[in-house]
Amino acid sequence: MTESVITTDAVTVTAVDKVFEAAAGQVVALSGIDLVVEPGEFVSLIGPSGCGKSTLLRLIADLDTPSSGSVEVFGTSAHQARVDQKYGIAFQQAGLLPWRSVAANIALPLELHGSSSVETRERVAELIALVGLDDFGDRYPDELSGGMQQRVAIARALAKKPELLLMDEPFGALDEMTREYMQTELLRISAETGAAVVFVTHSIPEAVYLSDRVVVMSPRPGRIAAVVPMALGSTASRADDLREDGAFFEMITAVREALHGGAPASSARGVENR
Amino acid sequence: MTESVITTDAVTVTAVDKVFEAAAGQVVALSGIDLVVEPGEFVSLIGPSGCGKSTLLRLIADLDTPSSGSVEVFGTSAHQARVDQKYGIAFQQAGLLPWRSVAANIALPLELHGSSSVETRERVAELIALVGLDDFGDRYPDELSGGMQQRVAIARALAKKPELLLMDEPFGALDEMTREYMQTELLRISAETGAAVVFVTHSIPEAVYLSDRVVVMSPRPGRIAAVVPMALGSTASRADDLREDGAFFEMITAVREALHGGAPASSARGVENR
Amino acid sequence: MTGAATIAPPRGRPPGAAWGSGGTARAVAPIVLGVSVVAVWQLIAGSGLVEAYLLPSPAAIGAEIVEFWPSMVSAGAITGLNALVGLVAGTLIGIISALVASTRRSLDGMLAPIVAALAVIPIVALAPVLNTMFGADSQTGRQLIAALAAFVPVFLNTARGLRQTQPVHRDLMRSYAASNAQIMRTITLRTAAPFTFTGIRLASSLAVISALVAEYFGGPRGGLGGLISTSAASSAYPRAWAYVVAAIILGLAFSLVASGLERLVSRRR
Amino acid sequence: MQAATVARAPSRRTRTAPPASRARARAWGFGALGLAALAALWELYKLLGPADGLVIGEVRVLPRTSDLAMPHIWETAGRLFEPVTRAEGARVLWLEVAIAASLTLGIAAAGWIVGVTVGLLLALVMQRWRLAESAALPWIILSQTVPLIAFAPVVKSWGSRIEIGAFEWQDWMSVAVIASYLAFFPVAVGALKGFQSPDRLHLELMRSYSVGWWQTMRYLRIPAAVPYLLPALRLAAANAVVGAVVAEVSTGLQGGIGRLVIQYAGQASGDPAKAWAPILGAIALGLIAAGSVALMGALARNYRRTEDAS
Amino acid sequence: TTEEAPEADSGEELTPVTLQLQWLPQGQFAGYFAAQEQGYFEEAGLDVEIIPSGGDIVPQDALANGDVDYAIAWVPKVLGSIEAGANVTNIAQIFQRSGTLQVAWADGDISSVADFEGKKIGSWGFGNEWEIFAAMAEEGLDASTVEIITQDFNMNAFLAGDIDAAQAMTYNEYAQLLEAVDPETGELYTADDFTVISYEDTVGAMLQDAIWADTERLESDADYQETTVAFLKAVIKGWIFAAESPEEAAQITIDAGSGWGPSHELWMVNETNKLIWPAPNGIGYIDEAAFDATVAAALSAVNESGASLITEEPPASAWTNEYIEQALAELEAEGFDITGDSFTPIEVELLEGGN
Ligand SMILES: Nc1ncnc2c1ncn2[C@@H]1O[C@H](COP(=O)(O)OP(=O)(O)OP(=O)(O)O)[C@@H](O)[C@H]1O
Ligand SMILES: Nc1ncnc2c1ncn2[C@@H]1O[C@H](COP(=O)(O)OP(=O)(O)OP(=O)(O)O)[C@@H](O)[C@H]1O
Ligand SMILES: Cc1ncc(C[n+]2csc(CCO)c2C)c(N)n1
Ligand SMILES: [Mg+2]
Ligand SMILES: [Mg+2]
Repeated sequence: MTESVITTDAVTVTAVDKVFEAAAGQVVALSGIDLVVEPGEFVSLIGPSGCGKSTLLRLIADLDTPSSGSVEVFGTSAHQARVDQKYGIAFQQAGLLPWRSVAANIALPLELHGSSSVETRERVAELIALVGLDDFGDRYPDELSGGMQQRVAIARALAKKPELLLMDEPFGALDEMTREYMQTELLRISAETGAAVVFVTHSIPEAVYLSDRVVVMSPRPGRIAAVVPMALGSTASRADDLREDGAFFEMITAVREALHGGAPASSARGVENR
Repeated sequence: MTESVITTDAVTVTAVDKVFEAAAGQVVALSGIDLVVEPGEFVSLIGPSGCGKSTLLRLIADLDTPSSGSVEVFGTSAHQARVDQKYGIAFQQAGLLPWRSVAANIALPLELHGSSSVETRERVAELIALVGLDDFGDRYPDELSGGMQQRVAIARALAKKPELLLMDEPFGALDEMTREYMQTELLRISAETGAAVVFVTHSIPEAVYLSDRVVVMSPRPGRIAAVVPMALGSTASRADDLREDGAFFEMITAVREALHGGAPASSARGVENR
Repeated sequence: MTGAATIAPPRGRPPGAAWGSGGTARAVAPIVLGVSVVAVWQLIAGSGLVEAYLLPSPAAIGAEIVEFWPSMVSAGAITGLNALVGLVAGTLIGIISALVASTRRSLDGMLAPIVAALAVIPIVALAPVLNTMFGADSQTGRQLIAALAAFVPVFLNTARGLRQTQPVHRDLMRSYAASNAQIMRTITLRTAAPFTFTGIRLASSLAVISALVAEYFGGPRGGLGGLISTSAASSAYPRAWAYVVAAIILGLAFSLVASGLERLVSRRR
Repeated sequence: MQAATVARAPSRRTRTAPPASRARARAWGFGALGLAALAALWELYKLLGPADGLVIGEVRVLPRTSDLAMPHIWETAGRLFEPVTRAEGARVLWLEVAIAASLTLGIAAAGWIVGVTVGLLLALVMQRWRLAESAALPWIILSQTVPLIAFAPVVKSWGSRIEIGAFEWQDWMSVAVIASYLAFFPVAVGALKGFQSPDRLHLELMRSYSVGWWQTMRYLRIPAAVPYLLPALRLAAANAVVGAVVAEVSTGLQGGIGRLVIQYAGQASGDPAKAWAPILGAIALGLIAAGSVALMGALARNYRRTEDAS
Repeated sequence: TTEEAPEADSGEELTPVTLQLQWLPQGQFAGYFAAQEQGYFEEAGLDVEIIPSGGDIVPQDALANGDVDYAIAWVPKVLGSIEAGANVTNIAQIFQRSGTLQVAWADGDISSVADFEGKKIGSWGFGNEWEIFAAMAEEGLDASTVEIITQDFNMNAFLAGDIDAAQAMTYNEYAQLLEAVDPETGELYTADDFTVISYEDTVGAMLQDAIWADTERLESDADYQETTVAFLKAVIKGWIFAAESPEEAAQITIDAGSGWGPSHELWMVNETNKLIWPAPNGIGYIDEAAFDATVAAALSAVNESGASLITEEPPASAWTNEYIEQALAELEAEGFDITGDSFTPIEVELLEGGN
């Protein structure tokens, strides 16, 4: 849909550290992160809880600033990219405004940046169709299922036709079956819009199913442990039956092993308390 | 651990229907359910949201009563089984009492049924060790991670040495990695206690990894669509590396296909809104 | 200080507690209770067990209500107007102060002891002083008392509501590079609104009762409070009770309207 | 890009929390500053404001600045340290107020205890029987729209005819009853809300343990109600003080702060600063009452673990 | 003194009696406190408890309800209560004169009741306003021609100019004015600053502090009758004491809990004495003409909402001189001066703030 000419990387993270000052002392959330995301590429971040996935995403979104190192988005600073609305973002909680209808929620970023109301109305209709909620424009969030809410959040993130989509466990709160369905939908939508996606998840099958590359992170301090390219063909052409494919299971195993530190996973990991 | 002599089935559900009276009319949550769970057997219930998994579990627990049909637990009525504390139960949310320490939470069912305080103390120490929380007895739930909370909930469910454990998506709120870890822990614990388990889940890999049999349910009205026996060896001996085993992936595919109505799953399921 | 003044806005009943066929019984129950209490009261008062002089019967009170209806309406209008002015003023001041307090922790801290003091101050203590400050020939002192009474719950609830903005909404607005004014308008105020309206509901009946009690301590005549006291002072107890009934109706009207507004605002959140 | 390396704290979580003792010291500091600002505002307005106040149309929106209407802060404060009257042996004013306040505090405490007991019982009954809740709750809410000042003489009169054996009704008890009338309400409503607050999950857990109403109450509903109960008890304490003062004024009970309110209000024409003394006393009293309940709440810390820190 | 001593020597056992005042303890009630403090009640075989009242206690209702044995109240207010069903009887008209004033500024334009028209007139309400309406009726003014403002416990509304003329008792609120500082001079106000209209000089005057007793018990209870006479005798002795020793009486009321300063208290006792003494027919004697005048005024006066205080003549039981006559006769026989012919008020200097 948005096929603008892009000459630079979508995201360039260079030597980024992030240290939080907490009551108990300093927390090194990220250390020495280098990452490049190409335009149109689908990259997942995976890793155990607390390894800094959300922190990294928030740095890219300029919701937080790195302690050192730099983050560039489409060749400008993350800050400029935010001001220029170069990205759309979605979180684990859909974060819809409960007092706004579906259409009004999707229209929010447009309204805030002064689109004319005719423009807004047309774009919202387009987006509602894109995420398959045609008859639900006048509904309110509390009348929607979790999956539908997430679709509204995705539509909202796409409202300004961003070339970069940032998603922090957007399907984390959904049940497994709805989740699989939403994954397939997301692949379709990202193919239609051609946007690059940085996608945070806890789920190995999800990361494998969706991504061109899976970035595996390790905690304390958050580092990139491995980057696993997916040998599953173009994301645009993936369909549900891929989930029962041998290659799929192989990729799952590859990511699992990267996650467990190269060695095959075993249950003898000591009494780690989580 | 509890190796009492059992002569009857753990659970016998016979021709059960459950109809709810809702404001909008009647909801048939379950229809014609027949199910037998053997002593020591691990049975998972899987199916799309709203297919009646929780309802069925609640009927077994006598938290609700069937509209018709009968539920027996260890040869007595579900009601009598509840009064006799024949089962332990755990839910998706750990449901710990926030004002009680870990030890006091585990002690609750014992206190309520008038165990002596010495007895209680000993049993609690045993349970804390069983779920691997040795140094955490004096902590409060808000100081624990989600996984640790669920372990407390499991310990609490085991307090009265039940021969039946009912679990409704106990790991549904955990992140994927903790979840896998907890699954392995659960297998160990259920092997140690020898209790039968009825386990509700949304996750196919989870059901496959844990169960002797997977009961696949279909919605509107809730029915048992298929019962898939797992060909993966005894649950007691399963370990984390099973997850990267070919047989494991096969079983996953088998359950997936049962879930999708026998035919291989495809993405062309229409615009179902969830 | 007065935490329960910040009683959370009503939420739905937990599931499983649906209104079934028992709904009618529950709707009728308060009426049945009310009617039976009045009936027993009438029986006791009518039996001669207690002097009518001491305990006027509901029938006698009813007769007074009928006879003095026009006077009740005009007195209710005076007291009601005072309460309304106070409620509106107290609400505005409460919202504005809460907004001010939400900007800086220091301002919040500075307001805290003043609000705490206002929350425990007995109206009777303040009324004579306010009459001197604002003039005994005007309703201002009474309106101010109603405003002070209304201020406290509105302030506390609004301040609480202003702290309820969800982090996810704040992140979202930042991702839109929204201005502070836009954030305030789209998120902060809207999130706080249901809490503010809960405060207004609590404030509504407080405003009425405060405006009424303030009439006991000087000022122009004609309000319900003055009439209750005058009737009681001349031993016209049935009439005093009739005015009390009018006061209850007035308070009820205020709180019903406020509850309605609250429900309207907190329907979606 | 360089600017991006300056650590900013946009999210709530990143705000570093100072240690509790420092935070408390700061809170007191700001509080004192707030009161000082109020005093300064008072004096500044008194200095600059029009003598007859600001009248817009017919309405005086800002008060008069005469000494009669707004005595100087220092006069009010200084008056506290002068004798009540010229009479021989007259106490110093603050002491007189403090003595009266302690009597009122005792009465309010009695009213609070009665109110809390009644409130809890009502909440228990309403929790137990849905129908009782439907029947009683609207009336309980309605009860607070009744101008209780109208009932003070009635309560006193009814009370005075109670005499059971050696027990004889005392006038202060009428005042305590009226105080309890204001105190019971937040407790009844708050406790009911608290009793109804446990999740369905917890209720089903208790059911799975096959325990009855009372044990569910004891192990689940009552502990779960604590976070609702504490603010209710605090509000009840403040209400009890207000109710006690109002009732003292109304029934003319001797010795309490209410009595001083009328008495000194009567002397305000010649001694304007004096009238503020019982007002300050009443405020202090309310703060002490509410504060002591808040202290009690500190003991129940474990029952408030889920309370949000806001 | 209320110990159970059944059938003990009746000369030693005191009869418990309760007396309801109509306000806080103060010089207005000096005679009762003096009778208490000087032991007159005890000598009369009575154990008297004096109960002050506050904002909302209606003394005659406390009496009618049986809460107390005797009550002090103004006649017009009690007439209203009697018509509402209170069964009480005036047994002693302690105040012979009305002590109500209407005070205006000397440099203002009110110099008589006739000037009230169109003005803001202060009153305490609670039944204290009937003298105003009665006096206005005589001038052809009805209540709707003035705006009545309820005064609170002090004179600030008048001093601040909110009302044009304030209601004041000679013994209390008038003194409050003379104890206040004139912000213009920095000195206390003086009598010259005010125009004082005394209702005693108008036809609106109504009888004030009287002692009321329970009518039924008076009719049927011989002990009560006996107690009544004994009570009245002691009260009269108390008032004689107050007339003779105002300073001591003032100190007694202060000790009894009056919160006023000595100068104000002494002023109050002195001014109260002036309302009682001289009493040509003997203190407490009810002058039928004065009572009828009060009834007539109560029947004729109409307030701003069109209501009258009473609509019909009170029953004969509303007053009786039977007991006061008996008390006076006995006291006269004992050599007491019951008319106060020789009464001379003292001069009292008021100090700032009533201190
Ligand atoms: N605002 C903050 N202040 C202090 N520490 C923080 C803050 N935000 C994150 N952290 C810490 O930084 C680390 C990384 O957090 P982050 O939320 O990025 O992890 P995550 O990988 O997203 O975890 P999860 O999978 O649980 O979402 C954690 O140790 C966390 O406690
Ligand atoms: N108390 C109730 N009243 C009315 N309908 C109910 C009630 N409980 C469940 N239902 C309905 O019964 C059906 C089955 O519900 P149930 O909770 O058992 O499904 P589930 O399989 O557990 O779903 P999920 O996976 O979302 O937990 C649903 O349609 C639900 O709406
Ligand atoms: C609120 C209030 N109510 C009544 C009175 C009237 N009153 C009762 S006793 C008495 C004699 C003088 O003090 C007077 C005038 C008042 N002053 N203030
Ligand atoms: Mg995260
Ligand atoms: Mg379920």
